[in-house]
Amino acid sequence: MSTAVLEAPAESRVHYLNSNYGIKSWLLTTDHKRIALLYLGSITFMFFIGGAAAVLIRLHLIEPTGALVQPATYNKLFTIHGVVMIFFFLIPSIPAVLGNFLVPMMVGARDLAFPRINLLSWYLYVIGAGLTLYAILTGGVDTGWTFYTPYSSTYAHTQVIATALGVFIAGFSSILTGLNFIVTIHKMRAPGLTWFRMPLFLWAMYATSIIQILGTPVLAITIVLLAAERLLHVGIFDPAIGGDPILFQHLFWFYSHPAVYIMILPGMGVISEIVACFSRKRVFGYSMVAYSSMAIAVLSFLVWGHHMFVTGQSVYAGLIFSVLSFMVAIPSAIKVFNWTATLYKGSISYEAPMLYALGFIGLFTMGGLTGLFLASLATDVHLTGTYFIVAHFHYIMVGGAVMAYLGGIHFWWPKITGRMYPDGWARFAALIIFVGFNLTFFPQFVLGYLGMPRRYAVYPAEFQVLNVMSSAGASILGIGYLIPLIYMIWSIRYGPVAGPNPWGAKGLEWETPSPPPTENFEETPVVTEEAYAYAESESAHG
Amino acid sequence: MAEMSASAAHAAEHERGLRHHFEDMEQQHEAGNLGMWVFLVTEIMFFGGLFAAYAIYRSLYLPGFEAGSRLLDVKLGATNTAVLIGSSLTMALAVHAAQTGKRKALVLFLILTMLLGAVFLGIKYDEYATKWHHGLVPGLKWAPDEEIPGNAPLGSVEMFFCFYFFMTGLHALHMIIGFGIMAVMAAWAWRGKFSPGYYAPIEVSGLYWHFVDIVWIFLFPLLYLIGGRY
Amino acid sequence: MSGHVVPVKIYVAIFLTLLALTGLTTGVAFVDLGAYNTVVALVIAVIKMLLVVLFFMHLRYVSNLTKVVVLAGFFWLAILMTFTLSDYFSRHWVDQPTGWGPSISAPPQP
Amino acid sequence: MAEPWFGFPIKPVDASTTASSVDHLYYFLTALTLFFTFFIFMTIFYFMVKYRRRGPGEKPKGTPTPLALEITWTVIPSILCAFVFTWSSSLYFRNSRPPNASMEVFVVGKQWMWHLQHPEGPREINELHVPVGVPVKLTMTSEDVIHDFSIPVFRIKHDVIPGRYASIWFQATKTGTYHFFCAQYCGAEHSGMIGWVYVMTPTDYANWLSGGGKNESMAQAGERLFTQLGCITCHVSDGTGRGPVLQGLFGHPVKLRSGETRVVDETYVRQAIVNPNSMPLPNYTPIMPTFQGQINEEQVLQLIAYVKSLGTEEKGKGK
Repeated sequence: MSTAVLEAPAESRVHYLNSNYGIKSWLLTTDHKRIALLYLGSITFMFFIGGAAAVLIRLHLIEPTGALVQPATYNKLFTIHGVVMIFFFLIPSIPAVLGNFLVPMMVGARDLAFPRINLLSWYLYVIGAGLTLYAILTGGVDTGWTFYTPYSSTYAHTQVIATALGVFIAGFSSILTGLNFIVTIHKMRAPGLTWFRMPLFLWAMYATSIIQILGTPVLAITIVLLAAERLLHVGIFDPAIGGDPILFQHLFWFYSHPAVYIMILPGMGVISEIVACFSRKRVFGYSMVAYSSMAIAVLSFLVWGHHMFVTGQSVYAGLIFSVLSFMVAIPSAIKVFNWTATLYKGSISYEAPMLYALGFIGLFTMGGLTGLFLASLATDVHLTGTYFIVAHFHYIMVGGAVMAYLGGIHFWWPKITGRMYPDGWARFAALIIFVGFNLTFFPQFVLGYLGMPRRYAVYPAEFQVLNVMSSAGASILGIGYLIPLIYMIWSIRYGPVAGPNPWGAKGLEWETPSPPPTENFEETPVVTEEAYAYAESESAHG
Repeated sequence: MAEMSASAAHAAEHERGLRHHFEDMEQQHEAGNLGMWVFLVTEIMFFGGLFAAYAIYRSLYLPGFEAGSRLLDVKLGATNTAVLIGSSLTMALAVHAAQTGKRKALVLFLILTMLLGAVFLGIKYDEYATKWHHGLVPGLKWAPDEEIPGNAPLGSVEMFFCFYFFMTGLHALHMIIGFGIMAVMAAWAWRGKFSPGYYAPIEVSGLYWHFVDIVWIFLFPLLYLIGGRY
Repeated sequence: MSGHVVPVKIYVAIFLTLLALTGLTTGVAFVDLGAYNTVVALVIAVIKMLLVVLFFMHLRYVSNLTKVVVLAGFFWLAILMTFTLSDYFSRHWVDQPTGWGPSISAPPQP
Repeated sequence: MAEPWFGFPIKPVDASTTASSVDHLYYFLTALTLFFTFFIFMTIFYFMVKYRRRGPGEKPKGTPTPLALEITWTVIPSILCAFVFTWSSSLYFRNSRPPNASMEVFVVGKQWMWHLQHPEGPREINELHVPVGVPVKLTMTSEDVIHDFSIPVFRIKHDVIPGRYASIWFQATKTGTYHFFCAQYCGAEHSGMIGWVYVMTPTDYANWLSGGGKNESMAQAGERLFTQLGCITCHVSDGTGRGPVLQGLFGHPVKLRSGETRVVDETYVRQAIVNPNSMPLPNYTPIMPTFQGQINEEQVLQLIAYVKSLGTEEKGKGK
């Protein structure tokens, strides 16, 4: 890296980080890059809260009789883990941090379409997170992140309303982010940046935003109805007046299934960027990958019933949801094949972001394929509600979304901070996380097949061996997550100066200095070529 | 390689109301308008969840829903529909006044819109009070002292009133928010913030107001009319 | 700025039409049409909505993109409705799979 | 309850007719998963080595995207998915259609225990005794929240939902003692809702049934309730009462006042007891009081058993 040359100008130059100082300049900022950093801080905080709960869960499960806490406390732990990780980490992670930072830069704009709404959405996130933390501190909540009625509406004696309200408010944060991205991508693209010249990250963010816009409001109304029912002791899910608990599940999963694509689609976008950059190739089948993002956005809304195969949903609805669930697997498969093919005849190097990306492809493949077990009716009956679900979900969410998030953070860190982190440590951490992850979650597939139900505070002794293995893996995984936290913070101060484009990457965000100036570009850029023009004589059609 | 365009000198002309990150008023206006429509789509889905639930329960508990519907006052419902349509007209005329640069007319129509909104909420309050009086409020005061038409099962009637209060309550909440927005718009208009070149906030607030009207256009038949009143 | 200015006359005409439709739908509610009462009420509501959306909200005069956005909203609402309702309507089709015999008896002795 | 593989638990015992057929599909899917995972891993690894960067300024040539390739890797997964879907769905359909002459057991879940009752009378808590080789139908409901009755060795489970009946069936193939679980989170002691299935030889089962002393059968208990609650005053067998005749009713279709036709099954009878006015009949005044809150789910089941014992038409006879 030829960073030494650029060192002097980077220090004296005015950029978004040093343009002004003080708490107010951050808390009242409308700069999308600063808001991204506000999100980065708050999301990391929530990640370690959810992570702490996970550590306690795994420690507790070392003993069949429960090593640590009472069952009631255990129930609160897994609920905290689920609620915090899903609503306050995974859903906002890539969109709110990387998306916020990169969408305006990738479209060649000075900011998102609605900067003040962007700031508002961060405040909504903080208020939602605050309410949820308040709920945790004042007795916790024990409904599971799924809030199934009538347990949540009538029988639970914990802070359901405060948590529900927190999720509700965070939902609006998510809606406003999606709204901002949709309008920005539609209306603020730089001259020459046609839809099929956009980086795939933008396609992924666009598809994600569609889901956020169309799905989240349904969760919001469902949660309002749940909270109202809890307050008034009567409501539309109440079996006493003929209410159907399964209706709650319909409405809940109408959002919450597409929501897993809110978590994974942005990750897929990140992977496309990284794989293209480090193999010096245009993403293989660019348009197929772009279309598959849109296909996922639409199909993801048609499959929610596969969470309800054993609830007493009609057999026919089950069949329809099953076949559609198989269909949503196809676009994901297309993406995996295309990423793999991108490597073909490339010039591949192995910096840390690439290791995360390759790890993602492998783990996502496994996570996706194990999803077939759950889309298929006959096997789902046996596997649903067991640790198989837990394993599958974590392969997609931790092996997929979190790996992509970390890969993306490593990839754009020099752009965000202007500094490089120690690549050796980063590669080491990637390896540790990969190994720790598989050790933690692979045994859970077997546990699920053996029939161990999820959300069990104590369990029959026959399941102990696999649980101990899983807990051992979790300790490795936990360390793996701490290493980047340390060297990333270190690098802000002591890392070598990165320069505008340390990876030799393509894309508008790399054509502006690192860290970028407040207005991103000195002049509005004009795009004259397709995305990922790495190779020498790119055959322009694909 | 992307080149830098030499022509983009956005700093030069800062029209009134143009925010710095947009290239021109056209782009800003279109972005704002699109943003509002996208927001309204989220509102469709928000109310949509309730409407879907309503459709399911109505099909399951038809007698109770019809009986509940017949306990509502169709005259008040129809009056409120007319009032809200009237407020939509004044809102549309307000946008018209903004487009043609008539400041006083703009303020007048905004205030008329608020007034009609207030009339709607007043009538709604009266209806709620009546329901309270007759013990038809699930959860808070459920002790119906009226005869249930058709001897329908009480549980299903209660379910109907759950929907009645959730749906009209959320609608009324939207009305109240709209009322606040109109107040701000009227104040800004009075101070002469808008011009034929810059009236996006009025237009966007109008979209919101009309949307709330549309929700009521559906609530009126679903709650008041299709109860077998013949 | 390129906002379309709609003549006041059209606004008033739409307003009067909406009032007339409100009267009509209220009147029809007192006539026995069987199941069609619901259909008529909803059709009139949809017509009223279209009038408001197309004229008061200027959807007639704006870009195709906005129209697509609105259509997407209704399309997704339709997804929510049809898929949820499909469960409820098909539950009774084979609630009990055929073949349950009288099962109050003791199991057959070997 | 696992079959160890070199001392390592990897597969649950299969103890029902359903289990092995589900396992075959499971093995196929596992093979599919392993194949594609290896394929992707190996391809990536091969490319990683073969096309590693050899110099800093290296610029690879672009490769075109052949449409045929894209179509191939879209079509092949689609065919595989269609195949698995067909296999799985036919299996699911088959498994949800039990053979005739099933024996029936009633299950009520409540926080945090399982109440099970045999028609002949014996009641159990967190235990289920069944004979081997006989199809058993479980009719299940909940007193409070959603539970889920799961028997891994039989590869079956179903949610147990308040206010309605769910049913599953199995035919055990191996005698032994196996776990059943609550597999839907239901509150503080969720993980304590575990019980045992005792699969016995028919002789042992017969002994067990008769060993409990003089048991009142469910139908008898239901008949006692029928008198106690005063149902008998209106539902008179000769048709002169204010309520419909119940003799020979079960399993027949009835026409409701709304024009809808419903078959009198467990769910119907339950609804008729707890919420009679929700489904008025054409020739009767809806005067029956609701029994919601006055009797518990187990008593409802006893009444159902009684109504059933008044005569059914054998629906499956023609098959």
